[in-house]
Amino acid sequence: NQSTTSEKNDDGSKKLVIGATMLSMQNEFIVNVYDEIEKKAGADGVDLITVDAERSALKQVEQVESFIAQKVDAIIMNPCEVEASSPAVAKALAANIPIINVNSETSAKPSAFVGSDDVESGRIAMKFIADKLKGKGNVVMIHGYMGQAAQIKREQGAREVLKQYPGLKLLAHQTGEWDRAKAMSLTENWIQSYGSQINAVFAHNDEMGLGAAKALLDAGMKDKVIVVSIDGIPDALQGVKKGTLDATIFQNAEQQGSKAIETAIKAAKGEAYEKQTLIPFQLVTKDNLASFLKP
Amino acid sequence: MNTSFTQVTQSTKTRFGRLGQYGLLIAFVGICLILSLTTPRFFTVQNLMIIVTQVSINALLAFGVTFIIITGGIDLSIGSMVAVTGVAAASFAHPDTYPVVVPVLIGLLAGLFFGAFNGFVITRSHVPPFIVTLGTMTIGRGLALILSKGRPVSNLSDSFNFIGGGKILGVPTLILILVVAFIGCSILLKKTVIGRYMYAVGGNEQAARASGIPIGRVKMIVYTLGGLLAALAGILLTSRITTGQPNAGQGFELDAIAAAIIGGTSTSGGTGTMTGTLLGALLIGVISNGLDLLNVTSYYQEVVMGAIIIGAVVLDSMNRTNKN
Amino acid sequence: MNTSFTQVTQSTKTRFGRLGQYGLLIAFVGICLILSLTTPRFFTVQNLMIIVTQVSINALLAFGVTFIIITGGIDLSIGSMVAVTGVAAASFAHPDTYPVVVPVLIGLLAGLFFGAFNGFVITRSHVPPFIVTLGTMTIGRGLALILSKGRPVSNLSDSFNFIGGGKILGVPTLILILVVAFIGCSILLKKTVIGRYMYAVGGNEQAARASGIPIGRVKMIVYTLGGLLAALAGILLTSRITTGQPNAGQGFELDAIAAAIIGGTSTSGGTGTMTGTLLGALLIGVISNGLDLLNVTSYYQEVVMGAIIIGAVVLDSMNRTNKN
Amino acid sequence: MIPQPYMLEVTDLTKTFSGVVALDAVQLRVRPGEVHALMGENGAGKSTFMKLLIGLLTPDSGEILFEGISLKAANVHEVLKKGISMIHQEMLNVPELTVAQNIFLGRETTGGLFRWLDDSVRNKQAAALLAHLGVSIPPDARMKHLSVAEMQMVEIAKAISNDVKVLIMDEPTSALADAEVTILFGIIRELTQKGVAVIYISHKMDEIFTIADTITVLRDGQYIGTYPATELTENSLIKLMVGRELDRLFPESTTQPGVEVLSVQHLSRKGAFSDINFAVHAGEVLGLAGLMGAGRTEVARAIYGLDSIQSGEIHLKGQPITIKSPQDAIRQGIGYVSEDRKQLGLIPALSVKYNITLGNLSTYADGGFIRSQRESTAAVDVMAGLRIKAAGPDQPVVYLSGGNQQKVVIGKVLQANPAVVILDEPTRGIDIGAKSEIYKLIHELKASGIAIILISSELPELLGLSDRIVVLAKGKQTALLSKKEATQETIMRYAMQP
Ligand SMILES: Nc1ncnc2c1ncn2[C@@H]1O[C@H](COP(=O)(O)OP(=O)(O)OP(=O)(O)O)[C@@H](O)[C@H]1O
Ligand SMILES: Nc1ncnc2c1ncn2[C@@H]1O[C@H](COP(=O)(O)OP(=O)(O)OP(=O)(O)O)[C@@H](O)[C@H]1O
Ligand SMILES: [Mg+2]
Ligand SMILES: [Mg+2]
Repeated sequence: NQSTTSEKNDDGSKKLVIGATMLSMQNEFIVNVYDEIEKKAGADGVDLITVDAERSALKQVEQVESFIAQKVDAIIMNPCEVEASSPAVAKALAANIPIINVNSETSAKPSAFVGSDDVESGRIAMKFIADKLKGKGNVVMIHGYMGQAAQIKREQGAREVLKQYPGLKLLAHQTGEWDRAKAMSLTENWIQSYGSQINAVFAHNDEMGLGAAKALLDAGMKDKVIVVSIDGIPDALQGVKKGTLDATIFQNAEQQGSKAIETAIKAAKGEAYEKQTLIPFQLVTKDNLASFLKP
Repeated sequence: MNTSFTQVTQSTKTRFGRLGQYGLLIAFVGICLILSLTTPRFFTVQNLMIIVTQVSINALLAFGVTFIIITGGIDLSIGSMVAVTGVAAASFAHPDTYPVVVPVLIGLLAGLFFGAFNGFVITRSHVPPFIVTLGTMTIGRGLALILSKGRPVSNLSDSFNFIGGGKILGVPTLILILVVAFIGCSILLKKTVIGRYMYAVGGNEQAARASGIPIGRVKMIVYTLGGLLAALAGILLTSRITTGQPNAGQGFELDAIAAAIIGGTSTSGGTGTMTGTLLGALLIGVISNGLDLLNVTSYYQEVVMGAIIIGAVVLDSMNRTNKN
Repeated sequence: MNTSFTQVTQSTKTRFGRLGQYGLLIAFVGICLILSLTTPRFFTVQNLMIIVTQVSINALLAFGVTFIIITGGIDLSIGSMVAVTGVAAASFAHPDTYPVVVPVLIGLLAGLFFGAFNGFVITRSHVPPFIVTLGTMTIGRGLALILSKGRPVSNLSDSFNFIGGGKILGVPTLILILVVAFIGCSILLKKTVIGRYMYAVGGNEQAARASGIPIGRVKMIVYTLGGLLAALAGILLTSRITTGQPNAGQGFELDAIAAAIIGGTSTSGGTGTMTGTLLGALLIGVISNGLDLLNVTSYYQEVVMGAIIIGAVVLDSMNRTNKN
Repeated sequence: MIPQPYMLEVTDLTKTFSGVVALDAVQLRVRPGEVHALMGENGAGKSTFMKLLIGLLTPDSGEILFEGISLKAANVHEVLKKGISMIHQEMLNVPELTVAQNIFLGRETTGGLFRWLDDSVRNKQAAALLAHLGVSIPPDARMKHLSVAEMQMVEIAKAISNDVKVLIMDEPTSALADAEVTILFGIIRELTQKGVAVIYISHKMDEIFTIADTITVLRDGQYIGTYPATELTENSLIKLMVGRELDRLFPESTTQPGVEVLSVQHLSRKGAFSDINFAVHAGEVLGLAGLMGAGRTEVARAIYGLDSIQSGEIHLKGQPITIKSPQDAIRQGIGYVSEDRKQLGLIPALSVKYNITLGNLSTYADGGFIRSQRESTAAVDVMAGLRIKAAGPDQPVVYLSGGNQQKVVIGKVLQANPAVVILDEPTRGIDIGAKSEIYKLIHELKASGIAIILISSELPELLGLSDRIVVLAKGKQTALLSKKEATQETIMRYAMQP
């Protein structure tokens, strides 16, 4: 039963239609954000049309065009790219449809933004490493897919901190393409070439962090090397618990999702809404793990 | 003497042969019909325009790939070429720098060079095109990242952004360019000497050589054409998303090859038409659009998409074998 | 009457044909030598073991693809099969649930079914394998996501994680499995009737049919084998990274096909060896490891990787043509 | 002789291809131990008929009884197992496999504990078989390295290696010279003595009357009749086949050779031929004779630029020329009709029209754009001139019968207006009617002042058409004979010189 804009709610009010385009439904974190959006949408009787941009900005722009053609009441966009997803924002605004960016930004200013600053996550991660190593040591960095917004920003944050600590040396950095197996192989190779010189690993996401940790574990080096990564997916929380990961930077998917849909509904109804909701990243270590682990 | 032993007018045979083409058309029309009935938003001028716009970039790439596959080759590097040429063009498309022809020419030149390089290696060495273009696919991706330092190239001039994002008399430029490219490629393939040579080279390379056809030159031309069309796609994509993305175009090669093969181009070379390829690209586009409109969950979308494509081509080929 | 008119002794010719194989070996040894000289860490037992471990999953997939390409087919769905089978196996591999054979069997069964489905559609319809397996590639990805609800399936038992991550007498299990699979596949291809039929079907399908060879059955077998080997790879990958990832294996198909073709399997069918394929996979692995060891920047890694692969195969084929 | 019961009985077999009737209710009755010739023009439906018998094609209607049991639903595998095997006209082999592997394809031997393939046994058997056929082809050589004639011998070996009851031979000798044909006939007689029935298809009349006991004639897919060979003469048979009387096979030529067009001096190619010298004049037919593998084709390929030469010169109209590719050759006015039309002659998926115009396409184009009207007219003219039987100019050439395919290749070469034409086995697989047409054509070409180099393994043809004959043996030129000197005996003597 496909809804149309003319469908009515039980109470007779017009049923809202909201379109959501997500960066990638193959990414656990994004799926978590989306689940929250869907849950809330269902609860509020909103018709949600969801599409997966599969990490392609072009596809995302096209999807938003399609939303506009379908005359949705509001759009939630989880942008693939800072610049390349911007035309979508411009097009939605030109069609007078409110568009809410969730999780990451575009250079074009949307109606509202809900999310966190990826640069900040890079900073927190590298700061943690710097503190642990007392400002002195060798770090390797595993990038996400090169050229993608999250990779660029997380690297940027990490490098800012590295600059502040001249004692920290970036030994090597390569891409692990967000992939656990690739990061694992990469780390294995690094262990061959740098061995015990490596003091810390910073991975742009948890998947890769866990891959690096596995390689270090297999080489019997885990207790000598610090591994930090970003997202706070359940596996990573378990990793922190077991000590395979030293820290993960928790990004609150639930809050991002629920705030995004709340804002979108308000905007669709023409009510007042927050133009910007920043949900801070949180450092998760063994010490504060308990509050993040779901029962 | 009764020489007309083939009494039954055989022109029916050729007519039937061509009718084979229609199997796909029937599948295509069928899918459109089903979509029109299930969702009122499908059959609107606006949505149909959106579909064609969305299809256009894949179709341009698929045209290039059709030439190449007809000669018995393959090109996996087109996706990377989209990125390289897009980034190259974008670097010269900032506002108040160069007139808009400069980035366009630079993009096209980059594609020309890249395609010619593919052609050169393939004709000079005996390395299969699959490997050569897999290599240049990797090289191209690296070059796009190096050129852009791994960052999107943005802040492009309005006139550049108009090329792939504008409208002329209400019709998106992409559709206009698609139509022109389709006509151009069809004519090249069907009406010119070089087009005929492509079929000959793919149909039987040895015999083509013995018939005095310059095999090497034909191959150079098709790979260069592939590069040029990829560059065109790259420029249009960049203009449409107003950024040169170093990681753009990933997986485009498979979509383009799929469009060509769905459209009846044989992977073993020697057969294929631009109309078929266009139809193949439209089929993929319509299914993808329809699944979005029907709000099929993304995971199930993939399953349905795969199944429909296989189904459509099975239908098409059943049609063909029945007729023969 | 003197009837022995065939004057050229031809056995020398075949001997040269086999010598062609060594071109790739020379390229491979050359690259290893250069790496040994530039980085002392390359030629250590430990590093070589790591290379083989890293190569093993691609090699297993490439073995399957070699069978398929020899019959003149192609399989693009193996990467998706890695994901489906990995997720399926992982779902039954949580600690204290089933004994470790259960997830392994379930994974293999999933691969068997998937591969057989490919084979069935390809033999029953006249649809090119490229399209069929492109379709099942999409379907498979969707299934993996549906099965896992888009999330990695983790928390696997230690015994399951041992399969692809453990060591026996200091040798990683992956290496042992690779060796066994290599021997098995080589024997199947070279020493059995069904292996001979694969060459015949790919070499000239018409002739094979006229010789009474059951073409359909041969194709069913190779695609099923492809599925089984993909399942093995999927299980091993899942076990090595201790999670079933629904997005695992993307692009694996291209790597595997590349290994096979670099190793001398012709895309037009009828030729190829497991040794060549293994060498092809090792070549890719060594380059990738070497570039990491030399700490080449990622962007340049791609360029160098592409260039070396093309270079190695050019060298190989120059060698072959010289010999002929 | 007491008539034995029929081994194979075919009644009212009909086959249509997309509505076109290829075979219309044909009959065939074959007795054990007889050689039953199946005769008909190119495209009469002979190969189609045999493919129906062997199970490669499925009939629309009709009945096939083998030893009283219906074969209608049987597939190739079952038919082969029952003891019917076939030598295919189009030489179906797997190029990458060895000779022995091809011969025993589908019947591999396994041995040892694990029942692994054992090629050594088969290699020995293959060597014995080939020796029996009088050829010394190494059983472990790859099929792709063999010449056409050698491949043909392997096909024969393959067919007789099976324990056969019915052996179908579809133009087994089209690629063979007289010497091998003699051996083949010996083997056929051996087989028939053992009770094997042989269905024999050939366009060589003398062979038919040498070997056949019974003759069945097809015309345009229709069954004409079955006759004991002794009741027919060559002329009456031809009349049954083509439905009319034929003219003289070799018309008298009055054309006098003109100026020298092409000459080669000391032409050599390593491993193929050395020190070849001859000249051919306008309006002259120069024959190239030799045994199989003598290097005639290699000389032709080298002149045409398909192979490179190590030393020697080629002169065209007195001027030295270098030819690096067929493109150069065509530009210089040299045309080549290859003996291997499948590999080098045709683009199977393209239409008759497109194949014909391929070698000279730019003539029908302005600025790169093909003028389809001009092209069609030219193609239709060629088709009419050569009497090419096809559904029309747009029919894919792959569906033409073998003989008509050959005419398409000739048509392609001729419409490029060459000054010299090299015809390599131009009548291979061509029916008697078409053959006489091609001979007529050669005369017409002569008369129009074209120089012709004719390579043929059929000595009567060579003698009947050539003005002079060059004989090659093992890559060396052993004689250049004038028309008066040339007889079968002298040619054979020079051809077998060491
Ligand atoms: N697959 C096919 N599709 C369409 N037409 C076909 C096909 N195969 C054969 N034909 C047609 O059937 C007719 C009979 O062909 P066939 O090959 O049996 O002739 P033939 O008697 O063997 O001739 P030749 O002596 O030249 O070998 C021809 O007109 C041919 O064009
Ligand atoms: N492509 C090839 N590769 C290897 N050997 C070849 C090839 N072609 C021909 N030969 C060999 O070269 C020798 C000369 O063959 P060629 O075809 O020139 O002889 P020919 O005199 O034309 O005889 P015919 O045409 O009757 O076979 C043959 O023994 C053949 O085995
Ligand atoms: Mg025939
Ligand atoms: Mg010859």
